[in-house]
Amino acid sequence: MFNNPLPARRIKLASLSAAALLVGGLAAACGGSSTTTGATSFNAASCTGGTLNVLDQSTEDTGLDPAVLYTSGGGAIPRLLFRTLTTRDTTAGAKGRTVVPDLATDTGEASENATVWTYHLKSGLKYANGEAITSADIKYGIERSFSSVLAGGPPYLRDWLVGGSTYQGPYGSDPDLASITTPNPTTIVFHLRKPEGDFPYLAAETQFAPVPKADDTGKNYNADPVSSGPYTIQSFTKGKELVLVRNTYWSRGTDSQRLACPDKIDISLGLSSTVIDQRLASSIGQDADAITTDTDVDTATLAKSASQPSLKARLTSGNFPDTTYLAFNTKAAPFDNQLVREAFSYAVDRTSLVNAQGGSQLATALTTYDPPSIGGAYHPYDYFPAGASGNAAKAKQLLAQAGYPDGLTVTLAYDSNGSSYDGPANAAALQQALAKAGITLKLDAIDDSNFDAVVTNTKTEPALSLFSWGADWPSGAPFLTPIFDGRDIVQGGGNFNLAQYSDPSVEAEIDKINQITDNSKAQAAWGDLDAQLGKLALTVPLYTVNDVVLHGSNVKNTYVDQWRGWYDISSVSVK
Amino acid sequence: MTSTPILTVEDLRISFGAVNALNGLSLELEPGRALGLVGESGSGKSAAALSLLGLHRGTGAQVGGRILLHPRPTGAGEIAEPVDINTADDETLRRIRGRELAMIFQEPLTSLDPYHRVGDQIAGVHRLHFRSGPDEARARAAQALEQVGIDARSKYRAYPHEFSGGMRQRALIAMALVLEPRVLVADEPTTALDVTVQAQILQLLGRLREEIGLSLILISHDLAVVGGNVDDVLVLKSGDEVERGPVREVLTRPQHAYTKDLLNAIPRLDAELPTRIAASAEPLLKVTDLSVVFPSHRGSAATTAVDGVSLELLNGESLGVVGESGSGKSTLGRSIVRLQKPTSGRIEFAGRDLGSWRGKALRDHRRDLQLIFQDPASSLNPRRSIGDSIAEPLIVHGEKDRDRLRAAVDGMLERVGLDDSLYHRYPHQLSGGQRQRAAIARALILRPRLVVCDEPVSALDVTTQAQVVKLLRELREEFELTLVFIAHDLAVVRQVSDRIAVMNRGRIVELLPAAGLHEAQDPYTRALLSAVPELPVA
Amino acid sequence: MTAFLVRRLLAAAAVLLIVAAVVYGLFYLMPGDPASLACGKRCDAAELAQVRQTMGLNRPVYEQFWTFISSIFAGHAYDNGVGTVWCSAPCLGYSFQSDEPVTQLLTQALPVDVSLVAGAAVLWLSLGIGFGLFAAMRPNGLRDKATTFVGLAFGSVPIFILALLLLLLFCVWWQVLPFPTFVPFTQNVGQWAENLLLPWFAIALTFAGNYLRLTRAGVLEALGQDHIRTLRAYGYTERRIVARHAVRGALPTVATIAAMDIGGVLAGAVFTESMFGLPGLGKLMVDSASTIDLPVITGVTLLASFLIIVANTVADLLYAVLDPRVRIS
Amino acid sequence: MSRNNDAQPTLRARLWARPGGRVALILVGLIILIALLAPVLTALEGQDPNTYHDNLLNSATGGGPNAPFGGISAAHWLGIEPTTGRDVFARLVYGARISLLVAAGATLGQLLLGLLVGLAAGLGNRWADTLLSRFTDLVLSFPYLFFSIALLAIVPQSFPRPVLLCVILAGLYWAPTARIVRAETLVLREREFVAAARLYGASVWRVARKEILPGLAAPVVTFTALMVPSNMVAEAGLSFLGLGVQPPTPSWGQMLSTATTWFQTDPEYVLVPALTLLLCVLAFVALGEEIRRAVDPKGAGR
Repeated sequence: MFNNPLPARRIKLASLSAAALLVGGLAAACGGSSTTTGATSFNAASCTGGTLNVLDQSTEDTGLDPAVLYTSGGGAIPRLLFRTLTTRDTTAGAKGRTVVPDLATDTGEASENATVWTYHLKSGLKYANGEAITSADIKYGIERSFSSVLAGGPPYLRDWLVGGSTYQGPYGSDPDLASITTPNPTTIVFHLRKPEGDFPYLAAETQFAPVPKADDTGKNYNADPVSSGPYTIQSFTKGKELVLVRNTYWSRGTDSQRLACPDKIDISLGLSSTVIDQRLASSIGQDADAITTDTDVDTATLAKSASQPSLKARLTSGNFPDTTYLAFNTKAAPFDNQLVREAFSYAVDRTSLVNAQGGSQLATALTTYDPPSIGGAYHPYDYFPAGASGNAAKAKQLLAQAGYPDGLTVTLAYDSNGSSYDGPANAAALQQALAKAGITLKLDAIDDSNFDAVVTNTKTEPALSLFSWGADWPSGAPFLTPIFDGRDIVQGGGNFNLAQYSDPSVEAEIDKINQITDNSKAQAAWGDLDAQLGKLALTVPLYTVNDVVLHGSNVKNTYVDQWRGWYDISSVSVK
Repeated sequence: MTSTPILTVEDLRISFGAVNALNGLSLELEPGRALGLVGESGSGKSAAALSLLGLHRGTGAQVGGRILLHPRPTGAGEIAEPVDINTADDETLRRIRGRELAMIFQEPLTSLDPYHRVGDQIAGVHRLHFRSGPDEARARAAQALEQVGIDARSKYRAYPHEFSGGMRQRALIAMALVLEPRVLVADEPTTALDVTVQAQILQLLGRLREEIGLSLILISHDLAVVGGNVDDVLVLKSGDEVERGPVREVLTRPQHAYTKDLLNAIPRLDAELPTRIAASAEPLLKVTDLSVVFPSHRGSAATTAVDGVSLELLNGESLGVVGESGSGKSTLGRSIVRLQKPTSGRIEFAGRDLGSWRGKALRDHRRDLQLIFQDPASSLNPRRSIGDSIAEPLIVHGEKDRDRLRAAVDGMLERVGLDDSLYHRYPHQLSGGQRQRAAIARALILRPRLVVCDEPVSALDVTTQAQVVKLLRELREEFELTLVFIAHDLAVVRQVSDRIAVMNRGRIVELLPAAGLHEAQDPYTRALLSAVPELPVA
Repeated sequence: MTAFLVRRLLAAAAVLLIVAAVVYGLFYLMPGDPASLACGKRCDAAELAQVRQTMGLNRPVYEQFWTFISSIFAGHAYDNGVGTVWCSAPCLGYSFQSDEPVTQLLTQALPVDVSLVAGAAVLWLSLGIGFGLFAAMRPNGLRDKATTFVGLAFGSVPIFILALLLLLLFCVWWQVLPFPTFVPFTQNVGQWAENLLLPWFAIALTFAGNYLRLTRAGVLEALGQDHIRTLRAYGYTERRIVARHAVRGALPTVATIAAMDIGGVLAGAVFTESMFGLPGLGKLMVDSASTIDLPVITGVTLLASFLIIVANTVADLLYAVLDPRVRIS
Repeated sequence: MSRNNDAQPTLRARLWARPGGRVALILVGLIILIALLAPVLTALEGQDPNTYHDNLLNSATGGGPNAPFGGISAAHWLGIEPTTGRDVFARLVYGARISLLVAAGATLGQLLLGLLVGLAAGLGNRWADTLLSRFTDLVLSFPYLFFSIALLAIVPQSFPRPVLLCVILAGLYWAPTARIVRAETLVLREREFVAAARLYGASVWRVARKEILPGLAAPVVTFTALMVPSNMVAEAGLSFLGLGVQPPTPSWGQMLSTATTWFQTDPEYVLVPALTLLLCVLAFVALGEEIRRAVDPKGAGR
């Protein structure tokens, strides 16, 4: 659903990122050679102890309220504090894209055509304050997320649960959401208004973490939430530092998905990417025990790693399933004409776009809407082969057919904040490429704080915009439904079906797939749907971003989980 | 004349680049004697004074000749051998300065360091030369202050800006005294001061000479000032010596034509008055109970500059206004031409209330009332040519024709005695006298009926002064002007006025006919009269 | 003196009120909507309205403004969902973004700028005045021209370029200093200074040129004045004249400008902070502007304006203290 | 300060007579010429500022130039931009246009506003003076950056950015000029030639125009000359923060902000715009300094 694995961190001014990048650029030089570790291999049984340092750009200045957090698969740090009904499989490789039970005993029993989902809690679950976790706490946690004082989380619950669209949360006059029932302290039942085979994925989000009603402090809960995970907050200064220590009531016995090796985790917040890069690359002192959950290495370190094997050995690449694409508003001329859309598809130069991201290690050209990293829902196709750098002749020909023999002039809306969608660089590259096909691209930079509001409002949506989309979980559903389901065209804001495309047969197909509870079958069906929609040229997929990350030399069992494309810090060890 | 001289100057020459300021001056100063150096601006007198302390060093001026300073006969002091100040090393010169030869300057207002207390500055000089401790230096400084008539107890810790001009000059003299020098070089020490204060300072200098046997070199443009205070006088003109001799000799029997000119140009209280022009009986200007109060501003208290002045001026009459600085005479003049808004009172001009005019009407009526300022260097825009400046009033009042403008300006230039070739010159290219003539031309080009002259000659050399006064007298007749002539100098005012108003602290203390000054009753008027330095009668 | 301060205080209050009003005005002209940012992705019109109401953004602008102003003096009660929290005066509201009191954010950021200015001002004053005197000793000589030019050159280097060069030299090529991160003074003085050394120099080098010129000009101007001639006539050495008396003449101007510059840096050194990654007021300002976090924007702007006003007042006071001729009333 | 220099040669002649002034004039002239001739120069080079050269980039190691030294070659005189391959020389000379345009426009705006407010305050009555002086102080105590950010966000993109930058810089930085103009006007209006002009009935407007303005010329020209480089730096700063002209229009500040990433791998790309900006600013500062010395030959004035 959201496009950026960094939780809602918006840096508007290029300067900050530029400065950050600068230090990053300098980092490798400052770093010197990395210290080699004692090379003892990792052993889960004896991995506990020590302090893990996390160096992050994120400021966490919106705090750690499970109702407000918008994570994919529970995120990195939130997952250390919040256990949810289900969670992602903590393992390297493709298996990491699967959903597994966490608080619950299984990933959910679906009934009545996948509209009713029932979960049973494991026994012996406790909060960090020693109290028992009950199903009512989970229900209460979910109910909180409906309150407007705690807005910000993913929208699915409101859409899926019966009565969700009108429910105002537990603080108002009507505190109870009837579609969630808790027949006993260890059972919770969800009643959905339509079949949703992906419900187990959703149950991995932090909204499904238990919140004890007695400890709820509303808006202020984000500073000191009650932990159900292996760690609890020792101290938290938003924007600066978060220190986690062991939750003594947690044990591996009830949690198979978190190793929780370090005794203490010290998270430095709001660092510049430069400083992070430099410290990780140099890996001196405490930084040998450091890792990041949100910062890519930059080009200088990349270039440096080519000649430094010890550095290269600590680099890992991963993918968060996302797609950056050109979005057509098919209700607006000239994009109501499929030939024009196809002409654009032929004209784009994906090489220059990939280069604009920092080259082939950091981005991969994409001709499908679903990126390969989404797993089973990836179905390769290239209906309008543009080659590496565009097929201007074919584009011109199509434009002529569409009635624009002399080319045409259109305006491209993009986010003026370079670090959010890489808008400016991409827009400039697209302008150059499309010019070869006789398309004059005028650029309309929209301020970051306003971009989504303008583009996702059907009243103000531009004819052409540069957009990107990321998966809330590795499935075709959250990737395709909001974008192509005609029933998801929301009037007056929050509309992500930018094509404003509506086809009853496609909608019927979506409903059909949603009823499939066999994941691999469902994903294959999503892939087929993508391939079918691709023919209509409703979007021009451009590229998917790769994350290249680095960790301190003493950190063991590091891998990039395939669900989010970042280090899974619940598994690492510094022992 | 047998005692050893303190100072022997031989063939002193000073030039600033291509300009020669002094062309070979020789003189000798004996202990206890006082020498006057007199000359107009450009005579080289100040350059000579500065050279005596070697103050041209490092400024780029070339100084030639010899300035020999002889040691004290007692053996005390800073030097044992005669020293040529022109060639002495820096350290010797430094020790001589202040200790042997002390100097006081024309501008007492700026000659003291504004950031330090007066007493400390004097003590500092003592410490520097005598390496005295702070207590001793302080005691000596206090003593010196008392010696010049300043109450050390209350004024020691004052800053210079808290002193009046006369007090500052006294403080500077105290600074000189604390070092017990042999010679005091006083460069125009009273020029910036009021006439009564001038008298006090001159008196103080005389007293010090008597009491401690100080030798004095007194530099002045004013023969009258020098006249009563020195033994010998030396007249300079354009860097050349014109005449020298015992002061009485020179002043009563001048040999050189220039000395004679100088003496003649000095306005005298006892000079014959020129013939009077008959004024008509109708009043042109009537001032009733005029007051001007400057409101308090940024900490300073409100001041009453003009305090209930009433006077009447007949058409064609000339009224002199005399007073010292701060007497309110200029404010009165500015109020009459409505440059200054009165706080209360009424000014009638030709039977109409001046205060009733506003905006355009006021601007139109302005042409009847003009003012000639003290300093033509300031009253003429330095960025406009002379002709431009004189033509401007006509342009403002609607004349557009270039030829007529040019003709009018040329005519006026000629009338005030300026060549029309000066039309395109700028003020800084003219002499002081020429500038004031141009300023007069600008004031008169609109043919005003009343002209206020605010110290119109006090910035000029004495010979120029006489010429400009003469010009004003002529113009008054020719243009049938009614004049208000403001000055600090009674003798000058007397030359152009029918009646004289004496002002003190915003009030007119006495109003006398010009011919009847000697009949003055008011003590202030009498004090003013007696403070005017008098020349020995020929 | 007291009257002066009271008058300045009243004037400052008026200025701050206007600044706050202008910020509110500009905020409502800005295209972004903090409610839609808080609401997250895929927030429909009804939800948005709900969030807007919760944030109090649905009320008329003047009402919001009044609440803001009154809570500075009287405090304000905020609804956090389950109850109310009391924000005691001076209350600048709660951040939209982090729900923390704005006053807390400000008190976290200010020490960074205080640290920045403390070291930088010492450096730029000693460099500027020192070299200014050096230049003024022999005006128009070679060393005067050389120092003046170098000062001028440093003064005209954009600070972000200078910062870049310093980082490159000291952290990359010579590797003698760490990449700056802010360590509080109270935590470790040595690390505090070590980390701030580069930012200090970046600021000081760009500012020192101006002080060099001011000092040089002030000293030369003083040297041409009559009272210096008096000192010469009484046998003071040139060195003493320059060091004791001429520099005294330059001091009021230098001190005044220094006070204002210090105020300026305190109010947020945006480029320095962003280049060296320091979390000061400048960064807070930039961040809050990008998240259109109105309470923080207003709080930072007010604090910045306040600091500038205080600096100007101090400048005037300093001038009066250093120049006995000037009277404060 | 000597004000009696009308009959002396013109400012330009006086500048030319000074060796430093001559160097500064030539440098500034050269910079202006380069900006004016940007299309000719790039045509000579055979490049344009917006064409991508992906074939010259090494995509696998981050998108930097394949060739060493930033890809400097006979075809690309100052190399190419990493990740796009656009020609650095072409972007630099076109960037000069923005830099100069904004610096000149902003300075002009500051000058006009400063003169207007300063003269009105200096010549008006006490109320007008107090009001305008307080207003000037108010503007000076506004944190400029927030206002720049806010204004740049408020004004729609369709409004030409360089003009907007001029308006913002002028609108936020006229106050120092106004202060100087006011102070000088207060001095001048006390001069007797101004009183004389009032005496013969000149209107306030005529006094301002004929008597005050010529006297303001020297201090204002001196001050304004130094505003040009500071506006240049301010524009570069705003562009560096991403608030300046929008891509693909080249500007130096923007080049610098992207270049910071490449210090390690492609230092040439940082040094070229940094040194260019530095040189330009220095040239203009030197010119301003020379103007000051030519106007005030004693060199003691500030």
